[in-house]
Amino acid sequence: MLAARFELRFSTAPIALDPLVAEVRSDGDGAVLSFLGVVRDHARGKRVLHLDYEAYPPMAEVQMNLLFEEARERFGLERALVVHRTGRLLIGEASVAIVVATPHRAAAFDACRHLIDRLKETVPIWKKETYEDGSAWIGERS
Amino acid sequence: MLAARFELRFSTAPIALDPLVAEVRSDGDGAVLSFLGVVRDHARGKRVLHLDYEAYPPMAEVQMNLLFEEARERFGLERALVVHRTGRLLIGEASVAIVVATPHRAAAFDACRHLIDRLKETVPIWKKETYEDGSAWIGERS
Amino acid sequence: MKLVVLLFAGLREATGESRLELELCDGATVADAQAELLRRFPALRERRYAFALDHHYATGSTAVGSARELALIPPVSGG
Amino acid sequence: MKLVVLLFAGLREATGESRLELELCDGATVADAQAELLRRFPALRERRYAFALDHHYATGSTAVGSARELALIPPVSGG
Repeated sequence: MLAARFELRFSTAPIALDPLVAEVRSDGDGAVLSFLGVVRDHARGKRVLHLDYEAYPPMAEVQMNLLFEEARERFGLERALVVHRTGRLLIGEASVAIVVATPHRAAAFDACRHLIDRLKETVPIWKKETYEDGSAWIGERS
Repeated sequence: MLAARFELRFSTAPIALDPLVAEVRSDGDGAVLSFLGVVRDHARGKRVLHLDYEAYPPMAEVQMNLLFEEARERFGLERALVVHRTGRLLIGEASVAIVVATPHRAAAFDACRHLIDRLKETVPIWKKETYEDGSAWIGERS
Repeated sequence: MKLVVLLFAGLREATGESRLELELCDGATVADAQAELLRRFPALRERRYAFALDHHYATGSTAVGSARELALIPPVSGG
Repeated sequence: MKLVVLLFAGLREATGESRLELELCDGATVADAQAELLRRFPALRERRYAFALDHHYATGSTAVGSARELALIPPVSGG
């Protein structure tokens, strides 16, 4: 029940939070924090029509496990689940969910923020934005 | 769609997050953060059997609106929904959900943390813990 | 003038009352209301609580004025 | 020795390849593999990317050794 539990999962279907919360939480946890990254209707000053996400899953799992380990060392995190979408996403759909459960809330806020910040730096996932007048893989332009 | 939207709601039924996320989010939001306070199986060194929550709803609404206003001024928060349980809760049930939606994630983390920290200081809601050998309203003992 | 008084949580249990009415003189303060409550409920003497007048926190020196509801607010513990 | 090379996102689109194989000499480094890739795909010259050997980030001087998979990792943009 209190066992450490970390997982990264990819999904092509919409993400529902409540089942993830039920998976992550243990009876010793007083706080569950859930971050959703959601597709906005505009980015870089342009209207966004849709996004496409591509991932390198086996490397993503290795890199995410390094981040879980960082969060365990820095914040005592023991339970977290990350679900990332791949394929096409429309406005308002969640591209990523990070659900963390901790005995006290401070660690939940710190760990969740750390995981999303670091995920965006090192986990091999790519986003292509499609606008009315074209599309671009984000981050490619130096 | 992007209109400011703040609400405190009381519920005697279990809290589901996904419908709250759908209520709060607008198409300009890139981040939705959801905090759940959950009943732990132990507190103050004792095993907890259940909790009872009592509220003073009209004052809670006034005080929560002051906190929403603080979060709007400090973090630009525009959309947040708080649901708090009343009555008896068992281990693992969420006592409170705070869902905030913002264009960028930093404000979501800051605002959500501010709301739960301040809620615990000023919003008139009370918790009674029942243990194997008695019960206590929390915070009463000076 | 009439003032509704609300008691919550441990205060409710200690007094056996959740709601009562006080008759106060014009110009009464929250402290005047408190004095009357302490006469009726000695159990309140050893309790810690704040005051709220019509849903806003108040202090002993706050004039009741046209307020209709005084609440004794024990230390909150929501969340 | 054989090394599988994976190309993602904009690199995949620029080269038209998502997966290919290289034949490398014993003792080859990531930079040796890169040189061969640049010969085959001039479009890679103006691209920014990192390297990963068997799912761990690597640099040009990293020895390929017994690794089986080299990935060119364009700037990530997940989340």
